[in-house]
Order: sequence, then C-alpha cells, then structure tokens
Amino acid sequence: MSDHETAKNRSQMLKEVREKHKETVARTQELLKEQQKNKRVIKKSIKGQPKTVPEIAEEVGLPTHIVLWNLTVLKKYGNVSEAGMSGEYFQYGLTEEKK
Amino acid sequence: MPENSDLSNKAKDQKPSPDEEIRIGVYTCECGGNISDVVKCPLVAAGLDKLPNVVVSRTDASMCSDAGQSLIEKDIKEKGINRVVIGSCAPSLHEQTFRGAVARGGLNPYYYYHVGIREQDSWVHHDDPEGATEKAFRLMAAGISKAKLLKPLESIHLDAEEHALVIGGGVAGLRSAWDIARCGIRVTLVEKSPFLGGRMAQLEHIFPTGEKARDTLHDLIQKVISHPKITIFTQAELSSVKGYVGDFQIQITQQSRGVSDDIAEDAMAACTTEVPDEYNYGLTKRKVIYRRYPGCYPSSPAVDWENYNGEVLNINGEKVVLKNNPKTFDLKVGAIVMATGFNPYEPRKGEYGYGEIPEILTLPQFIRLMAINGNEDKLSWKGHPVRDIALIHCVGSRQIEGIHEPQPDGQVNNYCSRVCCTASLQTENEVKDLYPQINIFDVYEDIRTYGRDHESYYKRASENMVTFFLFHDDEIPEVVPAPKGDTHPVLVKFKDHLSLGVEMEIAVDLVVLAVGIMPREIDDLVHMLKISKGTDRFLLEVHPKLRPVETAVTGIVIAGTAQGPMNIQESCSAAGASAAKVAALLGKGFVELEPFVAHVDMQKCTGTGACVEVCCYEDAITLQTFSIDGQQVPRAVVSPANCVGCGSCVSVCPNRAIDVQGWELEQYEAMIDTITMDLPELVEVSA
Amino acid sequence: MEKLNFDALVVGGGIAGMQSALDIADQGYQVALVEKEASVGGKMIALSKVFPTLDCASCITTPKMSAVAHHKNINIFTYCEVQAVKKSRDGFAAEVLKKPRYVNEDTCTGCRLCEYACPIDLPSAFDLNMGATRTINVPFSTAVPQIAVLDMDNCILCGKCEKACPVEDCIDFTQEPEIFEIEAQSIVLATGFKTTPIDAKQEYGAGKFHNVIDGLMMERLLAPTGPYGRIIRPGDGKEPESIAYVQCAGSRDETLGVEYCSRVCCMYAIKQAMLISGSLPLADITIYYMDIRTFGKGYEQFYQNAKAMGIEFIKGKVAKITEDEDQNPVVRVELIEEGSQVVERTHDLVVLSVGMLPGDNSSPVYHVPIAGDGFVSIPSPNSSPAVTESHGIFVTGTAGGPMDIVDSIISSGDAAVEAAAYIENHKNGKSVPVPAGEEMELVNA
Amino acid sequence: MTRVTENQKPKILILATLSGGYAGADSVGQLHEEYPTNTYILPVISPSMFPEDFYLRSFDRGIDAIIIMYSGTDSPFKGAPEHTAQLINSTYTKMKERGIDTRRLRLTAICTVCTKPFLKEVNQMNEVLDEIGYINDELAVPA
Repeated sequence: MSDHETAKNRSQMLKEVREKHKETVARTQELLKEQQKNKRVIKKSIKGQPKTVPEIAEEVGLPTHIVLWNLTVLKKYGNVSEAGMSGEYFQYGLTEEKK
Repeated sequence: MPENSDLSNKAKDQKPSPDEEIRIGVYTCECGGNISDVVKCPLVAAGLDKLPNVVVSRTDASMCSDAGQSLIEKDIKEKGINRVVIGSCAPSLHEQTFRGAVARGGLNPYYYYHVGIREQDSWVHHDDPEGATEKAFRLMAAGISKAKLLKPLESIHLDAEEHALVIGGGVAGLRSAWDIARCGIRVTLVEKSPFLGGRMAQLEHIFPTGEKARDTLHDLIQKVISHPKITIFTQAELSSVKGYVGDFQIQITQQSRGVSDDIAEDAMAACTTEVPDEYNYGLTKRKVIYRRYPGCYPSSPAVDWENYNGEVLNINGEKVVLKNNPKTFDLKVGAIVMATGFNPYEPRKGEYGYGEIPEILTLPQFIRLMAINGNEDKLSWKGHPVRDIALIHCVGSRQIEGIHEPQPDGQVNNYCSRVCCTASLQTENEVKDLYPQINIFDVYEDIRTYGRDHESYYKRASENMVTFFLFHDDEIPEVVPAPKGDTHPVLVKFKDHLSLGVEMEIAVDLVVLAVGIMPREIDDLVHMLKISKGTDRFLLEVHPKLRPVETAVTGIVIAGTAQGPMNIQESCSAAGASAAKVAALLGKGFVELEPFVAHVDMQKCTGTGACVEVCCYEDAITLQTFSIDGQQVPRAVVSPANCVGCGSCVSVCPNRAIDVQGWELEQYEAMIDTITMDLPELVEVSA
Repeated sequence: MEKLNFDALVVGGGIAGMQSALDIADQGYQVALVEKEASVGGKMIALSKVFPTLDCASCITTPKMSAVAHHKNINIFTYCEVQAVKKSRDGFAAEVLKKPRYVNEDTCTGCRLCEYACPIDLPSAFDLNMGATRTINVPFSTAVPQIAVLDMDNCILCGKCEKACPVEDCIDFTQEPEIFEIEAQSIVLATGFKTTPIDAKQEYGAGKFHNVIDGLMMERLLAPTGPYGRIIRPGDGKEPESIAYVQCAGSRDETLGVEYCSRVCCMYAIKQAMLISGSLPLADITIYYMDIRTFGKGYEQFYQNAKAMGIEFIKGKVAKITEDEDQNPVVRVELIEEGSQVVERTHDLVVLSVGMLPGDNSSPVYHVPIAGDGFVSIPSPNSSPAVTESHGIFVTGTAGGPMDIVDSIISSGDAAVEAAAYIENHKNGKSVPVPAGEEMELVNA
Repeated sequence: MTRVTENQKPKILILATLSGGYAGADSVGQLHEEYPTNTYILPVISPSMFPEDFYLRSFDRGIDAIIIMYSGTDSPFKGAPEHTAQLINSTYTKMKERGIDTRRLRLTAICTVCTKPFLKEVNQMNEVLDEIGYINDELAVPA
C-alpha cells in the first residue's frame, strides 16, 4: 500500500469514527474552547507577576476553585509553578515555556 | 575418601569471571517522600554517580513499584549493569522484591545489595537533614564497595516435609489444621490440655449471629477428627525443636490420659480431690479426674496431673493409684502454626475490688454464671437475687502509663482488646431478655461495636434500657463495698461525662468487669522456636500488611489470638491465612533457603581444623582427606544443609580460608574503608 | 468466543484481590485476576500513608501489583468486567467484557507522549477530580500495566495523540468492546467498596462547599503525588490553619440507611491528622467524634500518640455545616460532654470521614445473595468468614463488609485457602456440592 | 544550590544482627525516634564471624567507636553469643596493648523491640566520645 493510500484510508477511518462519536466530539470541542479561554486569561493575569488564587479569580472573574483547577492543569502540563507565598496563599507564576 | 578432589573447580564455580567489568547501578529511593523529605536524594545520587564502577545512579519516587523495578531490569539489559545497589526501606520489607527484579533482568539475584536508609536514616534524623544525607551517601557508598565483591550464589534447595505442626487446639488451631489438611498436607495438632476447643468452648451464644458457640465448634472438631490427614495429640507439648523450614525435627511429650475408658466413670465417681474448675473460671469446682464439659472432645475423662495428689481411688473394690507415664514422639514437620490463643485478663487483687469484694466478676465469669444459672427465672449470686448490675469496660485494656498500675512485667496493656465491647453488650441484652427486671448500668470509655452486624447490639442495648455512663481514661471508676445496712452490697463511683462530669455513685448487686485479652504464657515455646514477641507481649508478625501471619523465622506462622486480640471470626480468618501460607510453602514439596552458609576456599585451607572445633552444629563442617599432588591432606568441607551461617568458623580460621557466602569478611572491610573515606562534595548536578 | 481456562477467577484487583490471587497462585493454581479499571491497585494505591505503621501506601501496594503482574500462575485482565456467570458441574464460565482502550496493549510502552500531546484537560478521577489528567492517559505513575487508555466520551478525535505516539499503529480509534470467556473452578469476589457519596448528607454541604472534602480527597492532598503537591484547600488554594474532621459522616446513621460502623474512619482520620501536623505544624486539628474505635493491633497506641501531639478530640454530633463569606466552613456541633450545648466553630477546611458502602452489586452477575447491609451475605461469619451462600464462590476484603487493609489482607489468605480447598476437592472429583436446584437456577438466570 | 558538608562528629560503627539489633534499629525508625547521624549500622548475621583484628583494623581506618548489637542469649545460633563474648574479650586485651580506650568497643544485646535500649546505647557512646575524642588523636599518641 502506498503512503498516499494509507493516508487516505486513515482519513476515511477518522471520518467514520468522528461520525460515530459526533455528539461527544461536539460536546468536548465546546469544553476545549472554554478550557483554552480560561487557561489563556489565567496565564495573562500572572504574566510577569505571580499571584494567588483569589487575586487571579478577582481579576479574571472566575470562581476560585476553577482558577485553582486550571493552575493545577498548567502546573502539570504547562508552564506554571508556585512562586512563593503571600499570607496563607501560594502564588503562581509562569516559568519558561516548555518545549 | 570423597571423590571430589578437583579443588579448583569448586572454588571457581562461585566466582565472577575475572575479566568481567563491574558495572554498578545504584538507586536512591525517595519512598514517596518518606526518605526524600529528609535525605537530599538528588545529592546522594549525584555523589554516588562519581564513584568508580558506577554506571547508572538514579533516584525514583518508588523503586518498589513496577515502574521502579522495570527501571532496574532495563538498566541491566540496556546499560549492561551487573551489580545493583538500592537504598530504600528496611531490607526485611523489600530485599526479596528487588532480588526478583534483578533476577528478571537476567542477573544472579545475589548480585544485589540492599541499604536501609528509611528506618535507619530518614525516619530517625528529621532534625539533621544534612547529616542524614551524608549518612545515606556513606551507607550506600559502602554498599557499592560490597557490591563490587559480591559473588553469584544459588539458593539451597531442600526437600520439605509435607507435614505441618499446629500448636493449640482452640478454634484457630482447629481451623488452621483443617484448612492445611484440605490442601492435601498432613497435619499434627498438639493441644496442651486434655480437651479440644479452647476458649470458644467456654462461650454460649456468640455474636454476630447468636449461634451456640459449642455447636459451631463441634462441627469444626468433627471435620478435624474425621480428616484422614490430621493426627491429634492432647495433653501434649513441644519438648524440643531442631532444624529449619521444611525440616523441623520436633519432639512432643504427651501425658497419660490416666484412666482407661472402662474404669473412667467409676474412677471419676471415686475421686474426691477437687480443684476450682477453670472451665467456669473458678465459679465451681471439679474433680481432678474430669471431663471439661458434657459433650467435650475427646469424650473420655482425663487426669489433671498437676493437681492429682496421689489419692488412692476405690474403684469397684480395688484400690488404685493413678500413674502418669509421659511418652515422647518424634516428628518431622515442614512448618509450624502457632495457635496458642489467649487468656482473659485477670485483674490484680483489689483492682476494681476484684478478689476482695465477692460481688465482682469478670465478664467471662459472668457468662459462665449465666450458663450455670440456666433456665432459672431469677439470677442470683451467692444466694442473693441480682437486681442491679454495673458493667465496667476496658478492664486491663487501653491502659495508660502513669495512670494505670503496670502489669507484673512493668508494662501497661495499652491496646484495645477488640472483643469486650460487643461481648458486653451482647451479654447485657441476654440478661435483659432473660431477666427484664434487672437494671444494667454500662460504664464505658468508647463503645467499639465495629464489626459487621455488631452495631445492632449497641442499638438493642439502648432499646433494652441499659443505662450508659461515660468515663474518661484518666478517671478510673472506683468500686467499693457499700456501708453496712445499705440496700446493695457494692458501690461504683465515677464521673459521668454524659452529664457534665457529675460524680456518680451507683449501688449494685454485681459488678461485671469487661476484661481484655492477654496472650498465654508461652515464653518457653517462644525461646525454643526463636520467634519474637512485640511490646504488647503477643507474637510478632514480620509486617502487618506485607507478611501479616509470618514470624521472622521462616516456616513458623501465627493463627488467631496468639498474635493479638481477635474475635472468633477474625481468628478463623487469620487461621485460614496462616494455612494458605503453609500450603504455599509445603505444597511444592521443597523449600528454597538463602545460600548464606559457610564456604571454604580450598586454595587457602590448610586443614587446621579450627573451624570444626568452634562449630556447634553437627555435621555442618568436617575435615575430610583429599589427595593433592599425591599427598593425602585434610581439608574442611561444609555441608550446606546443616550449616546455619553463623560464621563462628570465619573468626577462627588463621588463613582466612572460610567465609559466609554473601556476608564475607573482605566485604565488611571494604564497607568500613568507604564509611571512613573523605566525603566528596555532594552537589546536585543540574540536569 | 475465546475461552480461557483457569483454576480460580479473582474479581477485583485491589489489595484484597491481589493478595488472594497471590495466595492461590503460590499454591500452584492458575489464577485469572479481572479488574474493571485500567490498572490494578484498587483504592489503596491512591492512599498516602497507611496506619498504624505509617508506611507509604505505595510501598505496600506497588510491590504486590508488580508481583501479580509477574507471577507465573497469574494472568491479569485489566479494563475488563465480568458480565455473566454460569455454573455447571464443570465449574464456572464467566463472560468477560474487555473494554476498548483505543490503544494496542501489546505495543504501548507507557511513554505518555500521547498524554502530553492531548489538548483536552480533564479532572483526574484518581485525584478525585482535584488534579488534572487528559483524555488519553496512563492512569497514574505506578499503574500496572503501564498502558495508556483513551476516554472516548471526552475525545475530539483530533489525532494529536496518534501523531505523538512513537509506536506505529498503537493508537486505534476503531477498537470495539470484546467478549471472552473465563472458565474456572472457583471464584473469589474481591469487588471492594465505594465511599459514602460526599453529598449524601445534604446538611454538611459537601459538593456545594468546596472546602468541605472527604477522607479520600485528603488522602490525595497528603500523597506526595497528589494534585497540588501540598495541603491546600480545593476551594481557593489557601493553606489551612484549622482543620476539622467530622466522624461517622455516612456511618452509624439510620437516616442514610447505614446502621453499621465502617471500621476504618477513626483510624484514617487520626492518621491524617498526624500527617497534617507533620506537614503543617502550626495547624489546629479537631476531630468531632461519637466513639473512637481504634481496635486493631497497635491502633490504640496510635490514638494516644495523636492525643499527645495535641490533636483535639471532641465528643460531639455535627448537625450542620454552613459557609462564611471567606469560604470557611462553619460547623454547628452539639458538645456531648458539655451538657449537649450547641456551638458553631469556624474552620478553614472540613474533612468528612465518609464510610464504606458496598461496591458493585454482585448479586445479578454471580447469583450471590446480598445481606441487609448491602454487602455479600456470609452465612457462617464465625467459622467460615470467606464462604458465601453460593458454592464455590468466596469473598474477601470489603466486598464482605467494611474492613481495613490489615484485615482485608488477612481475609484474602482465608479466601485463598477456601478456594484452594474447593479446587482440590473438585479436582479429586469428590463431592462437589452443586445442589440440583441451584444448578438449574444458575444456568437459567 | 544545596550542598552537604562533612559532619565532623566521630563515627560510630554499629554491627547489628539481622535477628536482633538491626531489627531493633528498624523498630526505632518505625517509632520515628531521633538520634544522631554519626551512626553507621551494618547488618550482620552474627558477630561471631569477626576476628579480633577486624575491630583493630576498623579503628585504624578511622572508626571512632563500635557497638555490637547482637541478640545475646536470644541468638538463633548455638554457641555464637559465647564465642562473640570471647572474641570481644580478647579484642579488649589487644586494644589495651595498642593503647586504645576500651570504651570504644561495646557489646550489647538488643532485641527486635529494644527501642529504648538502642537509643540509650547510641547516646551513651556519643557521651563517651565527647569525652575521649577521635580515634586518630588517640592512635597518634605513641602508646
């Protein structure tokens, strides 16, 4: 089988699978959009200035628990890390972008 | 003369090939923070990485995980590692785990050295992380020095007797014996007293089902006595033990039953000597020729030799004096189950008035009293009707140093006895069912009806109008005789914290002490078998989760309350678990032992015989004559099956020709040289 | 349908199932271990440290996980569920559903490149939704097997994982569920437990208030691999200075239909309190309790040590939890030793010591009767605590009622010996008691 | 960047039997007791394997003190405790000949749960070392 045929078969397969799961795909795409937006505003908020969860929440207008969860995501998969403490709260800042 | 005169061969077979490059992999386990919270693991790893022969030095969150173990296998295969050193928890926990990983990687499992840096470092040096880091480094570096000198070893393969010894004929011993036999392994069960059944036979209805204890017990006894693979010795004890797992040589001493079946009934009738009946915890008396209870097994009476005073019995006109002729039996067994059971806590004289005020009974005594009282419509004690009863919890349990008087050995019983709460409530409910007019006052610290279907006993007791009072562990209730002319004979005084700590005084007819569980006195057995007791005096398991029924001596396991307080269900569960271990150990027909036995370097041995002289084990080491260069010379020869690896021979050899495999003198010297070396700078290498 | 033959089928790969499988396999019998999750390890692998020794839970669990994976007599079937069981004179035939991982099990190396490439962040079930995972992931760092699994319900089929995967054709979006059959002489049920749903007691506000959590969540906060790597409250990331435990939150509570004691909550609360004071030495910790039930070997001493460390034990009934404007839970409690006066105390974080509920109902699949408490019925608990009412089916661990890890491990040995004895009997062709009626009923069911 | 510098405390070597002292030291760990870090515990099957010269060699290499934690009369090995005691006695004689303070070598029975005695031994040896100092200083002085 040529590379071209393989690629064609693959896209055909993906098309069929997407059709089969179209509801979950649509729902998850919405989720992804929201997630990306949340992560973006949070990262923007702490760029150059580490902040605590309540500080970020107030700035970006999200509930504190949502902010914390997104920071947890970014700590695990992205470029956020703890950056000291302010009172009883930890601050979160950006680290160098992981390649 | 032995055929084996090829000396060089023997020496060669356990040496690594001389031109093999030693490539060491060393792993510093963080133990999920247990180690890395104190020891700076990356610094240790970086320091070790610089040592000669170290090819790989890593840290890992959890070396014992599958991922951690795979790391070792991978390094062996991909990096050509041929010696492995791991610093982690105590070797007793995971040395075997890692030997397995090393073997799966394709190395001899004894090319592995385990350094304990948790129990002996991070857990004991919280205050000094720097010092703990240095210590971890030095210990692991010393491990590397030893690893360089390790030799490949083969475990010793010995035939195992497919035969187990169970010590104790209570419910745990019976259950364990039956289970082992059901798995196809022969069992000998030894019971010290003349009758089977243990403590369970002294109970009546048991929680959580309300079944009759003796009915359930007798079902089990029937299964045991009818099983073709089980032999039972009553009135028998272990008199000596030799050997090791797979091959314990046991001697059992059995007392005579004393009276043959044909004269037993007449002998019992004729006997006049009486002693307190321990079956009823001293509430009644029995003769010294006795049955434990009607329906007991064996059903034939036995003589209580300890208390038989040589009384001349008049049996059918003949004067008879009974004689005890103890017999001994030799057995070979592969494994031993300790099912030696418990004693109820016996309060000190005067503790809550026990032994001084006649109206104070322990809960086991009270259970017997209820049984003896039978179907009477009233409960009476010493001729007086019982109207009010107080039950005090935690007697002899949950004791606190400085508050409770210590036991004779200087320790307090700081454990919970598990069974007393539910047993107390069950008994209270029974009293209420049989004698609704009796008032019950339950004086407790915490009600611990934790088991499945136990909580309902608590609920029912409340519904039955049992009155509960709460005392604090540092305010022990007081039990005193009531003043003359009082309505009741005894007063119980305490502060009740269910009513703001008010001082209470309850007048009662009877006080029941919910006594706890004590281990039986089995020190002789413990010494004989070289097993250990914990600080609570119960038998000690290797680890409550990793090896919960095994003792530190391979082949000796624990079943039931010898290990700690348990109820019947828990005892049976533990008995089953102990049987599973025995079946796994003996079912294969052989056992594998660690190869840590003496080994002679035939090139260095000159046949001085110093080793033979110092050795205390028969046939472990002998001088044999070899032919070398036409000369007949003596040389030491070790018999691995008989050698225990104590190494006494090592210290006396003038030629350093003998060593204990895996624990060689040269390896210790290398470790000491490393421990005392100058500390290299321990700096983290940034990745 | 593919048929596989074993001596014993162990259902559930938690600590009890793994130990039973090991104890049966060590006696030379062939064992199939079926686990519905993608990794063995059960609830225990998610715990931090375990009482009374304070060993890290992984230190006990991971070697057992590794041992079952490597044992020559054990085959593990993860991400599989037993759907139906038939019994005959020859033993049991179990129909097993193998759920699609959408990943080729034979070629996946567990490298996680797919996980890093996946764009969808999801709350991690392993971290009780506090931490993050991705649509395709290896369930946790010490998972056995180390194989990724894709969550099709949360996938956009973007194909990024496939591109990142270094192994050809490893990710396979077209996988379908498969059915196969396991034949065995004997079955051991080790199906475990669930915890009381966090919002079961509405008056405690959990689920609504983010700083009212349950014991398992606190385990994750304490675990070194936990979601935040430290103890902060999930509501807003504050480091708590005052933490309260509410005992019997879901046990000994007739309003929830749970009359029984869950056996583990006292000890886990005390243990967590001790671990918290290790991490946050300045934190005040209060435990509101009814009775402290530290009954196991070494447990009472553990409790006394906790008291000596300054952990506050208050005998009290918690009636209600509300929240103040700073998201601090306010606990309304009746102080039993203070004449039952009711007070309100504010804490930074409240942990509900939730109890144990039966896991999946085994009755329809295995035809094993269930007792009134919802756990597998054990007709003779005293003499045969591992024997169910169905011949040849045994029970171990929390499937047979609440118990702690030590007791579960012991009960596994018991179930193993019962199963082994049954298999032995079966092999020798001796009196295999399948009452005629029962056989019919099962085949028909 | 973190780094670790050498601990200047004298070094105590602890030879601990697997069935006794080593298990005892593990018990101390399980209780999370605290003791000084200058304690290097090596597992041994039985100290009856070490000839007198082994101890002298250790002192020569810079070990400042040695505690042998054996199982005493609970030893699983016949004759081993007696033999160990003999070896230690003759080592004392040799130490005296070399001018080494005999308090640097101690034989003591520690069982699997002897946590308090373990701590006592370690602390006492540290007190002795506070008094008599490093072995190298002692060996440097001609006897």
